[in-house]
Amino acid sequence: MKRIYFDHSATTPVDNRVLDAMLPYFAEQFGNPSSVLIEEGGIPHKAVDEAREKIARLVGAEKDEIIFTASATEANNLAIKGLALANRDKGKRILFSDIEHFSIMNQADFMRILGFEIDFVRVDNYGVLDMEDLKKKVTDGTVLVSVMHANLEIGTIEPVKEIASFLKERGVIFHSDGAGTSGRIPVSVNDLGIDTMTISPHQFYGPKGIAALYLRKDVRLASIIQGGFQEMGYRAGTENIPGIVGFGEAARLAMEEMDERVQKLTMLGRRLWDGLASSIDYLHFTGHPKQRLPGHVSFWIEFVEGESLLLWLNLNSIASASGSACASNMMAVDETGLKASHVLTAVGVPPEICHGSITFSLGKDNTMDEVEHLLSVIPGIVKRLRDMSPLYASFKQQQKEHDK
Amino acid sequence: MKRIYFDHSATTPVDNRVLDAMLPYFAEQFGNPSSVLIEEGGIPHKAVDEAREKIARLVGAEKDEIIFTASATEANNLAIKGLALANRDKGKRILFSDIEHFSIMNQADFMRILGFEIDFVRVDNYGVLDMEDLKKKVTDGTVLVSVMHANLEIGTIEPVKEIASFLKERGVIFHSDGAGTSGRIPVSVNDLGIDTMTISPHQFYGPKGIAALYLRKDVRLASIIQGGFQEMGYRAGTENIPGIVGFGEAARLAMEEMDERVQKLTMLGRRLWDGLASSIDYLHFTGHPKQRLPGHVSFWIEFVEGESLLLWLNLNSIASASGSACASNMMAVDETGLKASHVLTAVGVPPEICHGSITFSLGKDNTMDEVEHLLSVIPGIVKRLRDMSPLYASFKQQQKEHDK
Amino acid sequence: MPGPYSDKVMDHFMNPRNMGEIEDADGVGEVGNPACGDVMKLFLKIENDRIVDVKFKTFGCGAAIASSSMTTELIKGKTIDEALKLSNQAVAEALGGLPPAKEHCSVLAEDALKAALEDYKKKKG
Amino acid sequence: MPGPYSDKVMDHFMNPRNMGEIEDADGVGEVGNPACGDVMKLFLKIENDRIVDVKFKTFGCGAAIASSSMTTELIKGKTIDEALKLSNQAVAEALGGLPPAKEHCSVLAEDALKAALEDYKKKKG
Ligand SMILES: Cc1ncc(COP(=O)(O)O)c(C=O)c1O
Ligand SMILES: Cc1ncc(COP(=O)(O)O)c(C=O)c1O
Repeated sequence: MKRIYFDHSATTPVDNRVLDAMLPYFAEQFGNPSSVLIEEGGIPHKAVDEAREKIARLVGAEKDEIIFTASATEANNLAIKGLALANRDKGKRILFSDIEHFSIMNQADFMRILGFEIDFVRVDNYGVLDMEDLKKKVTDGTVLVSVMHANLEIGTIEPVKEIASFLKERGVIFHSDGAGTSGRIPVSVNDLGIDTMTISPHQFYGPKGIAALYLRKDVRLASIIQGGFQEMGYRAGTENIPGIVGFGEAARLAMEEMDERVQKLTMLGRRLWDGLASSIDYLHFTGHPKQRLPGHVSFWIEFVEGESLLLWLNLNSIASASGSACASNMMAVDETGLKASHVLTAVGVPPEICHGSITFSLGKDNTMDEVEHLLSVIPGIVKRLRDMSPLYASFKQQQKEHDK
Repeated sequence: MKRIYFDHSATTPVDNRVLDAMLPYFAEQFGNPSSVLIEEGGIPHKAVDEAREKIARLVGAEKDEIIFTASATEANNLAIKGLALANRDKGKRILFSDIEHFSIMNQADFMRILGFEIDFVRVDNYGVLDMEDLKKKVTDGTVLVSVMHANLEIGTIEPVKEIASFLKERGVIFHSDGAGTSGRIPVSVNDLGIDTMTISPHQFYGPKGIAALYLRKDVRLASIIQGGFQEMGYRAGTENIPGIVGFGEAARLAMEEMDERVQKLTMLGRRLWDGLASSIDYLHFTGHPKQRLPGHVSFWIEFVEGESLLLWLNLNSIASASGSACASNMMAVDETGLKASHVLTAVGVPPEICHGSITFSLGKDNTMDEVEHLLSVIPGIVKRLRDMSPLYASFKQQQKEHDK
Repeated sequence: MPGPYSDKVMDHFMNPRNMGEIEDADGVGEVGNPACGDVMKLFLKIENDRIVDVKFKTFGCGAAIASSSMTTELIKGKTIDEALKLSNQAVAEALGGLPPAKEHCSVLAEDALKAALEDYKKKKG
Repeated sequence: MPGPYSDKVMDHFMNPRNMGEIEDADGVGEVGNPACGDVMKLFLKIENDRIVDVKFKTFGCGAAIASSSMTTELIKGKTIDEALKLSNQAVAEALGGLPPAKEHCSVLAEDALKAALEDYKKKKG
């Protein structure tokens, strides 16, 4: 059976139009853009320039506000480390939201070695940042705050504009990880009022191995990778030309097809949400019901373990993701890392029952038939797993006794 | 006229066999290798594994001693920062050779901010590390030494094995930047005895945007980019799958065709060297005459400015590189960065006359006809530029008076 | 499909052996690993010191389900003494190996078996 | 070919105007920028306060050669007063612009011209 890919939060396939744009830059226009004085360097140099322009346009920025990196992870590292180091005269205190991605969260130790202090801002049960908690925690000496634009595990879109406006008043620098939003929903860095934002093309049909950090003009940033004079000195290393060109083309297509894609995803997502709600009991949606990414449906099911559900969906040709500890730490070297997702814990799902979390993230090429197929197979899988579960058995037993 | 590419030190075209190997991983096998539980993740996961194996084999390492990065620059940054931070209990003193690439050199300021002390080890006029100076400068508290395997501007191959053996005795960690050697000449990390080595596939017909750091087992390394659990925790971020696959294939081909390539380059390089020596007066070769990269010929010419020579060669369809300050800093934002190459200065070329430096770096697909063509056009260009030079005029004048 | 699980694990995950409950079990063991969320329950029917029937119910990941299933196969028909000798390594091996992060699942299966035998001894007095 | 230099710069680099020396020049100016290694030498033939002939020799990069060449074109036939008003910006503009890192080359050309005129005045006494 043809695979049904509902895991666009993990990554997306490269659009064929994007790949076509990249192809000339491997074997033909292979030159080093730093070699501007020879013909071989000229065309790649221009290609990088044009791609930068397209990406800037996607998020409403200027061309020279875009810094290429190898991944969203690197962009997040450049933002946190680079902003903190370059502005450390302003303070040593950094705040992360409780639901940041690992590529923000796991910098905490390194930042502490550099002499910074990290504190965390709470979210509510929908995963929305708690503004009161933020206001309390932005004390004097706070130099930097990082709140992602949208969380890819639970789909919630954060009130970034409101946060930015508060932080601007307080003179605090604001980084937002836009890996889940830019290229997926309309993003305007000026409207949002952020200082830096991560942009990740493999989340919108662009290639892996390339990403960018938007850096507002006249915000100071230190580099974390030093060397040659590429990327205005913010990030050294010979450019990944095909990657950059593909990124640019993916950005152009995302902008051109944005409305169409969002509309379709909204519709498919709504059907999926409603279908699940009506066919599976003891199912709990995660994230905000309205302020969420289109085509993103996430939930956990009582008495169903996430990895098993994911494996059964996979056997039924459906690709999904699970925040289940077992699933997401599968490749850990040992079991010490087996913790329930910090995101689910942060939104108040009790750790002992959140192992059934599943995320369906739809993409531009999914169809209603695929959604209907998913809805037709999932109840059977859930039943099967519950029938195996000793927890469900005793719950049913209790229920029976209660009903008497 | 067909272009003649003699700038393989800057970058190389992707081999078509490499590109073919990469192609399935953009739009078809696009999955995220971290998603091991779904079918989409399985094949990319395996592909990364196999590529890692091929790269390990190229340098005689074990598979789990290879850490992927986005560039040689990043690998050099990971090595210096990561080794220094993870081993700072051993000391705070770091030594660089005087001719390291910018991606080592320009880390000095950052390392000083982290509390390290940087000192530099001299090279002789051939660019070979001065062992006596090294021995003098490895004092107590020296934690790390970085000496590149070969310099791509002057072609000299460093006595890395000798350096490694001395440093091992002294318990000092040794990083060697192999961007100029691995994939080009036979490299065995165990024979050399180094602790870490940078490997850069766009230097041997692999893609840009991907590189690796070899890390000897049980050498401690800190990460500089934190996030997910990729690369055994040493370097986070979703993997650049096509890049990694292409890197693996380029490594396999380099190993398979190594002897053939080296032999051809040695022969072409020798002809080019001899041809230049016999047809252009006041030409000075740079680097070591024997201990050098095959197919690499570098020199400077009195009374000829490098950028102008390079531009004229380019107009004659020949791509080369110049260490000329004007050429290599072309894209600087202003003229403050206009300094003669630190490499040429280090090998004793007087800064005021080293502006004529040119590097020809040949590749596997170059031909003897191309070499002969170069040799046929370069004397005319040199004459033309000298005729324009007021320096040459007064030199000739002096000579005439002297001869009288 | 290449994946972290062996074919054996996937087979037992998809077609678990001896899944269910024994109403009048002679020994029942229930163990759980709260860190990972797995819960295993093993039911034994014992006659003349021999395990004549065994069933399990498991809430857990693929490795947990496969480990439970494999354990029931390995002990069915065995004497109590023989069953007590079953190690988690044996379970993992019989499954063609488990990923490092999943080895605790076979430990859990061993623990469930021990708990059920304990329960049997206690009940027997 | 897209590159850092304008077509005008490349034209003057490839076909420099007024390259050479004037044996019996009325004014000669030689200036150099040791940081970059450019050296420019300008020869003027002056009659009735008017530049009737001009030649240059330059050791330097593309921008340096083009700036020298363009300067000779711009001042040929001009009076000394007119020539003294020539700014480096005018040279760069006439060349269709120079990359930021190369702007000093046009300054060098202006300096060479000033030096040559200075020399002329000195010689004239
Ligand atoms: C919100 C967010 N930021 C950053 C990342 C890191 O992206 P990458 O692994 O491509 O570097 C992810 C990955 O899924 C993410 O969800
Ligand atoms: C010796 C050496 N190391 C490192 C680098 C950096 O390589 P990249 O720009 O691909 O990161 C270079 C670049 O030419 C180099 O010559």
